[in-house]
Amino acid sequence: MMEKNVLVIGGGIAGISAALELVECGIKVTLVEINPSIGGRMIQLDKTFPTLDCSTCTLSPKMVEVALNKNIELLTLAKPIFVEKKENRFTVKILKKARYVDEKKCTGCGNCFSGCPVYMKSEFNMGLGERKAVYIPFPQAIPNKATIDKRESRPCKANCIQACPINTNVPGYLRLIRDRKPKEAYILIRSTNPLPSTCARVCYAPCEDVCNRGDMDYPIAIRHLKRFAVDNFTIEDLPIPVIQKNEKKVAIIGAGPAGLACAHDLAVKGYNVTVFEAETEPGGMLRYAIPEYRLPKSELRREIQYIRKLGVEFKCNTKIGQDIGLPEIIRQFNAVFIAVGAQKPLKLNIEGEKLDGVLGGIDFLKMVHRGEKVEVGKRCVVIGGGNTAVDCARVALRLGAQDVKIVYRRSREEMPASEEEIDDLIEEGVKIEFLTSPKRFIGRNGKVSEIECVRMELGEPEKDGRRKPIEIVGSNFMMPVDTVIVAVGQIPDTSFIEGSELSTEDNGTLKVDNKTKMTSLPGVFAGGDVVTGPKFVVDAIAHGKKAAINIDRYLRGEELQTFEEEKITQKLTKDEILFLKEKFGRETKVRVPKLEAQDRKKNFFEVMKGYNEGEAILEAQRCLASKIEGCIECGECDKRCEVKAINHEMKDEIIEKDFDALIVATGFDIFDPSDKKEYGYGKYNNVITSIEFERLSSVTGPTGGDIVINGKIPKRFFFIQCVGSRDNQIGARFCSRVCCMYTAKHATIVKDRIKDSKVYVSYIDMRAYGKGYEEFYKSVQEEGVIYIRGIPGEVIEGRDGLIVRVEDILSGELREIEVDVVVLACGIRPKKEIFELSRITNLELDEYGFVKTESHSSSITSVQGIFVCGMAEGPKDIPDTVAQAGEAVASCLEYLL
Amino acid sequence: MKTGIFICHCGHNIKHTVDVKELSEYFKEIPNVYVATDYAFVCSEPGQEIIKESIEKFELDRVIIASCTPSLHGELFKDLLKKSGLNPFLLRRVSIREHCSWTGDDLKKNTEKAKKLILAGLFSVVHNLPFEEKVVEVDKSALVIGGGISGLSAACFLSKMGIRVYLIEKEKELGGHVKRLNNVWPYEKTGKEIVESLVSELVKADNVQIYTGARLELLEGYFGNYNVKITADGEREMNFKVGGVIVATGFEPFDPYLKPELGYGRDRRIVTTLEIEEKLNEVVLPEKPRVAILHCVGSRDETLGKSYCSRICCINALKVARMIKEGYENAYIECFYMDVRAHPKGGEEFYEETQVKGVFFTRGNVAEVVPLSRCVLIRGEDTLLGEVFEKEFDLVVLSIGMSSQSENKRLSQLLKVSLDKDGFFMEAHIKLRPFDTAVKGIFIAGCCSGPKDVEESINHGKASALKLFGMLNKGYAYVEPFVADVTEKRCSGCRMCESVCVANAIKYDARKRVVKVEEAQCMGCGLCNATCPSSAVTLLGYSDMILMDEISGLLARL
Amino acid sequence: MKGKRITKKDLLDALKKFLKDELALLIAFERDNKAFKIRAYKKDVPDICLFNPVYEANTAIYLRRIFSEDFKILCIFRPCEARAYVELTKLTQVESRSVICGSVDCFGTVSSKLDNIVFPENPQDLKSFLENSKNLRYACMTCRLKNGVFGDFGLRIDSDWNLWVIPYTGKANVLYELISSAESDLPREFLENQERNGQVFQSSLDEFKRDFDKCIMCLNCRDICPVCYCVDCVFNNDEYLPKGDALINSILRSNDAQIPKNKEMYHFIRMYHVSQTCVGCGGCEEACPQGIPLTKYYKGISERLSGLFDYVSGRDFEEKIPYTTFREDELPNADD
Amino acid sequence: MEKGFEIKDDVNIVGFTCSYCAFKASEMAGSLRLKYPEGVKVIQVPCSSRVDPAFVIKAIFEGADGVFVAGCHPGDCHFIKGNYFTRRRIYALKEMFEAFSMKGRLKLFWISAAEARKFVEKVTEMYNHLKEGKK
Repeated sequence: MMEKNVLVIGGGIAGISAALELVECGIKVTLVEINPSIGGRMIQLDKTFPTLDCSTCTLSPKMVEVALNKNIELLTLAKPIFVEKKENRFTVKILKKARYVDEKKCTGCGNCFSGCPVYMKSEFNMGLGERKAVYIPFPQAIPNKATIDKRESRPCKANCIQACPINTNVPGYLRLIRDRKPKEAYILIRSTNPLPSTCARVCYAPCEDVCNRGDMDYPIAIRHLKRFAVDNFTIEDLPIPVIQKNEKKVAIIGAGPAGLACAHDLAVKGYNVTVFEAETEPGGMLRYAIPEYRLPKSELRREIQYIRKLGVEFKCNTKIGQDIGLPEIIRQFNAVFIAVGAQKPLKLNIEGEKLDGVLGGIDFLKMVHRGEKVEVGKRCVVIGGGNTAVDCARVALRLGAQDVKIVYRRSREEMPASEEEIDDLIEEGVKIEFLTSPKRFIGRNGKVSEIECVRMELGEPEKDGRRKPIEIVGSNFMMPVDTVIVAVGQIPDTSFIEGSELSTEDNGTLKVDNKTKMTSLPGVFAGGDVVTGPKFVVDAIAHGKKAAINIDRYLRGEELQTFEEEKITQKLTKDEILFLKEKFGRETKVRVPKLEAQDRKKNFFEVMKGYNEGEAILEAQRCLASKIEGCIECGECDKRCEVKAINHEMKDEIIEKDFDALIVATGFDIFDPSDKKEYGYGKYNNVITSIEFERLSSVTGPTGGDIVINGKIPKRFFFIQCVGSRDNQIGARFCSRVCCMYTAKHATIVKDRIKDSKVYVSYIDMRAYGKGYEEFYKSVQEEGVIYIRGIPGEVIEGRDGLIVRVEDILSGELREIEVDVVVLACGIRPKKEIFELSRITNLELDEYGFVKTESHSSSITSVQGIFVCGMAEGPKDIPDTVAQAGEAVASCLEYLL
Repeated sequence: MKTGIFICHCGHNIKHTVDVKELSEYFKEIPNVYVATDYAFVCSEPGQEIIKESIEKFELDRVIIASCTPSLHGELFKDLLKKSGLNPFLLRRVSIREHCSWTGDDLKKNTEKAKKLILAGLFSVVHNLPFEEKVVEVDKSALVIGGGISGLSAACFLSKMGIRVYLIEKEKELGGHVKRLNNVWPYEKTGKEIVESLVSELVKADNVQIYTGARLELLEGYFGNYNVKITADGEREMNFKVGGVIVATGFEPFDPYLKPELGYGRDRRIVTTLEIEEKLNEVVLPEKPRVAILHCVGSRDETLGKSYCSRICCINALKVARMIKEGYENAYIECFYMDVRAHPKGGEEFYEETQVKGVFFTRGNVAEVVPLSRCVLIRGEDTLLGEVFEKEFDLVVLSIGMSSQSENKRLSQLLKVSLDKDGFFMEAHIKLRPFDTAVKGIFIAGCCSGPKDVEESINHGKASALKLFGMLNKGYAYVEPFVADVTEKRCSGCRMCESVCVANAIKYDARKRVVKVEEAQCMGCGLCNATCPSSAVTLLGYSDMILMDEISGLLARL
Repeated sequence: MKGKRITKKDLLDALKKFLKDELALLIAFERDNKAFKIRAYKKDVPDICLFNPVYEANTAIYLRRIFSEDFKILCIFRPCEARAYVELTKLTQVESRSVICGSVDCFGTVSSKLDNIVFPENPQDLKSFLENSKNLRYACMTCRLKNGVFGDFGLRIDSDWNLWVIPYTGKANVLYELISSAESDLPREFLENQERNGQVFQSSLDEFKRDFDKCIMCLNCRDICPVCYCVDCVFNNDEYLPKGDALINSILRSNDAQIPKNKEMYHFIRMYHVSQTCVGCGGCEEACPQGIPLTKYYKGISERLSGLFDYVSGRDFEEKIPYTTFREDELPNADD
Repeated sequence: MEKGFEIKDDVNIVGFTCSYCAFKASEMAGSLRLKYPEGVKVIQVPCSSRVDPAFVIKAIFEGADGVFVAGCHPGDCHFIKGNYFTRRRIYALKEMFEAFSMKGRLKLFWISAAEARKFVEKVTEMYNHLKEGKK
């Protein structure tokens, strides 16, 4: 015909029919729909009157036609925001909201749904059912692509994910805890962390340091919430994944956190993993260094037992370099991962260090945890400021030492141990001598009796940023002592590497390509403290996992993955903090329950007690990321998407185009019956609206089609007609034209689905005017639906169910009928977007908000070139809507001529 | 026959209960299978690339895609084959998702089932033929049957859009019943003016021929090529060729004689709403007339077999009541109704204003109207008060409903379009295709398919014309390749297929004593193929060979 | 219903007059000494045998594909042959305008394979002879439709043995008018219709397999069957009856390695094909070289299946074959 | 085709489903994840009236334990009158199978596009019934 294009606003049955008619006559069409999928209200219906055939089966072929037709440009999540008429063309600006999913790539497979932790009310099911933040509204959606629902801008930058060495999805599991789903939270944690119970107890929680909540008031107690998730899951219930075994063999030297993590990941990928461990039990520092009161050995054993179940073989009491040589391992295995940790204690190299009663820090802890008898005198001094020193001091205290002192050559700020540990230590009565350093140990008949110490002062910062301690000459003094523990750091024992091409850095750690975790020897990888020197458990795990990835790639002959530096974290800006403070107010951190100092000083009971559910939820609610409605960008969907269609950086875009004509088909909303107080909608939950009933009875609805209201199948129904129509009180004198028929349809659905159900319908005039409607109304009455002529006065709470008071005009008496469910046949209101649309197009609306037209069912509006069809022009049923869509297109063609 | 099999994981949807790897291994060894691979998303861009490359590399001449159900991505894969230089009909879709992976949990059994489903596809795809979608020339002209307002508005639209229109009307002049109405709600215009405005446009147009007093005698052919025979005013016979047909035969007012108890015809004071509108001034009424208006005369009436509601008579009765009220200031007007169906836009307000004007409404059905000398007695039962009543009136107006046009019976035989139980024409789909009929190219407009008011009839006419215009406008029409086809030398001429064919698409050639298929008319249901004992007629695309091999594929024990 | 009581002689005179027209032809039975033959009479008809007790084949098979329009072929057949003719006209396999076919009361037949059986001359003895003859064919023993009420006209014997000619369709006038005797009402006995019941066929797959074990798939039963009219039967080509490579291919594919292949399938499909039109004449059994009791199966199934639609093959020209028509509200519980 | 597989005594059912109603119902059964035995396999035909009794007979004698024909409810047929012919034809064929005491090996279902649950119930019921028979 002619190169014209027309904008159709609204993707319901009216818009779809109009679009298909236009394209049939050779007109280019742009169809704009505000929801993620077209289908409008009709797709929400279960059946259509009067033929009771399934609404989806009728509409979805038409929707597919729209999707496949090349001349229809379908814009979903879009609405016009600016319309300007120039002689007979319209320039229109269309706001297309970002879908955050690339429509070309996404195949609608639905893998991403399972990962998403955010549960939201499904608009498609009128809030009755749940959906995830990444979702497809209903199975037959067109376009059948996922949508991410980002309601508000994110108040936090999810620094915790960046800061955590293994990128645990912290906001994800906090949200699950908040939504009372601790089991799902554990599963989510476990998907990246093989030792969640250990980390929940000993991790230094870098995430808490960068938590944006911290910029506002207090950071979230993330580790303790992880502890809550772990307490709520028995690891024995964790199913073993189906592993497709392959025939490659990998050796792991050292069963510390790094070794265990690497073994776990490689076993899951199907490799035959053997772990060589010097000690009698696997666990490394976790087993032999970290005391019982911080990490109960039983927890550690259960987690290692799970790794054993994956098929990992542990060879204990085999020290590398002693019982078995490195070259021999390299020959027997396809790949090796060295993770022996850093267990050789550093010496002070001062006089008297060899005296009896002077012990290395790590050796002391190992002896205690091997169960050997360790003598600790009344006065015990620990040299050093790290976690090992703190552990030694508190263990010594528990072994009976009365007066325990820590000597540290710098000040409190520089102490590497964690703040919490230091506070607990002081609480337990251990004193700390800052800016003090031992010169020499003096012994009496071979046993140490006192230490000559000297005072220090802090000079310029050294290369690692900490200020250099300088002796104050002449400040020496004596400190009487029975036992001395030197915990000034450890270096890896790499004696076993002689004779191989491996080499060490000058600080004694193993040399390795930091980007790929591989040593100079191909196939031999290394990670954990042996490479970095003493660091935290979670860093070791991170190395283990990265090594596992590259070992897997190396053995499959693919080029290795390079791991760049961690991403930087961003602080909240001033005004963001102000905005958040006023929005969420102050929420103090929930105190972490702990054993009292004196109850824990004398024993090895676990200090930290976990949150109970109330506390956990209260604390988890403070997390900003999981406070907002909608997507919290936790990245779970991205991980699960095989075609990489998720793109969080997408932005809303404005599309400007010229059109020759517009067709408005924005459809309708249901009248909100809450302002009809007497019916108690919102007060009683068994008073529902007709569209909610529609979703309840639909196969794609929340209950899969079984009509269930708070857990029970109701037997007695009362349908009230003309709610919000023909009602002068609320100023809606018009008749909504469809409620009589859809209520009759609902009545038959109840009669079919629920045996011996009792159905009442109250009406003023039964308007069954269309083709086949009267016969349908007759058949409904024959099925035993009781029609009462009169409008109920009110709905009140009855003994068991609701009492509906209605004055039956025919019989003249007031009836009180007790029912289980009241369904309000709500009238029709124009879509709220119509008011904005009429503002930008100066379309004239009538007093109810329907588009004013020439006469009662024409499509010519007050603005030339803009046509209207469907419910936007006034209430009408589907056949009349389709007829009017045809008429609108016909008039539009005449106009375009 | 070089075949390629492409198995889709569909993410996890297939992979999680069907061992796709074992499938592709298994089919690699089947003799004529040149390539058998599996991929995560065969429907995605990369998936399609794999298929395109394999077709070109191995020069495949058959493709099997084992993935989701054929109704999804239908066009997508056809275009893909076209792009890779292979006829799109040489593709076979095997549904191993909706019909296999989603309906069972046991990996081993599902994989066996998938194997058999693909084997069925493999055995039968051999017989797929490289069809071409047939194109048929379409004549840009239309026949409009019925000169009422919907017929006129359809003709107006078509002629404006450049389609040649032949309009036939069985009466002497155009305008149908609307012409007799003197004021049409909500237009505030007389029926004559509305008809005049439509007719004047038509007469000006040069591509419209109007035949009054004309009847359709014969219609043959198929969409785009109908030849029509009509008789104009009794004898002149005309033949012409049209692309499509719009039926707009309108309705017949209900004949009140069918309800003798209402006493119509026995007394001047019992009239119908149509009559009162035409000759209100002629009727002599006393100074303070008592008028009764009876609703639903000839509608919602099981006994008369007219159980439908005529939709327009409630509003019409209100209009007549107000007309009388204007004429006679203090007339006492009482309406007897079951339900006042004032549903159109502004109808409810119209109903309220009528009550405000002093018209009384009594819910009850009138059993009998007895014309006496001094008054007309009405006997009925007031369902609100629940007792029988007798009331006296000076005038009784029967608000008559709409019956179907008696011509429809004859026309439906000619056009082979079925009628519904009330004698109105049946739409193809009551909801979504109210203008189409089951026969391609024949459309319906206005009251011929059911009661409608003036406004709706005009719009219906325009919309129906638009549908026809949409199909004529392209100038050509695709004909489905999957139609029946006769191998003449195998046909025994028993005409069993002809007698069962629902679309009358099979014609018997008496000379050669074999049947032939009218391709454009054939709907492709395959009934003839199943009826013919020797399968001489085959439904292309679903031939015996294809289905038989599919059966042996499903039951194969290799 | 009106008819004419005639003697055999009247009939022969009428037939002679009929044959005057050089386009006319008569097909009827002839008895020369012992043998009974189907013969066509062109110019003259010395004598015809009305009651032929010997069954060779269903004579209607020879009428198939007579399409020329300008002939007048008069046939006097037995009831099952006339019924077969009626079915063939429904299937437009015979140009009904040029064929007038009537049926004669039948007393049952004996297979033509048996010889040296001496049949009595006059009809009465012939009837009683056949009634208690043990050679009566199974088809005739179980036959319920022995009377000449089919086709265009009937030649019937009333209880005191006089011959009646009764026109059933307008075409019969071509013979009826030539008979001079007066028309009169038919005796009451002609009017009550024959009872229809009979013992319902019930068998099993094993019984079928046992009976059809010796079947060699020669397809004679198909070739001789009057209502098996396809010019190119599906069993001539490979999808239904695979031979050669197709046989090997289908054996490899399926689990049934029986040769000849698809035996049960062939018989079941043919039983279905003729389930409505079969007239139960037993012709198939006659033609079967292996002596398989085909009549029991084919006739049993066809009676049972056509009974569903209370259709009798060959009963009436207008009655459509059940598979080509339907009633909308029938068989409410046809589905499971 | 040597490396085949040997299926023990599993029950095989071949179903002919019309593409406008029954096949759509089987698709919907899939998308609703309704489970039914693996032995049930469907063939799509344009209308139930395309099913030639020869196919049913061939399927039964080529190893199918059961065959079903599923079409639209009478009156809803996309081809207006197709399923009326199916009804007569399959009803007669069932009678023939009954005559050979093979009752239950051929069934006829009327299933509309939305009756996915009914489709699953019917085929499962048929499967279980045949499974008893086979044991």
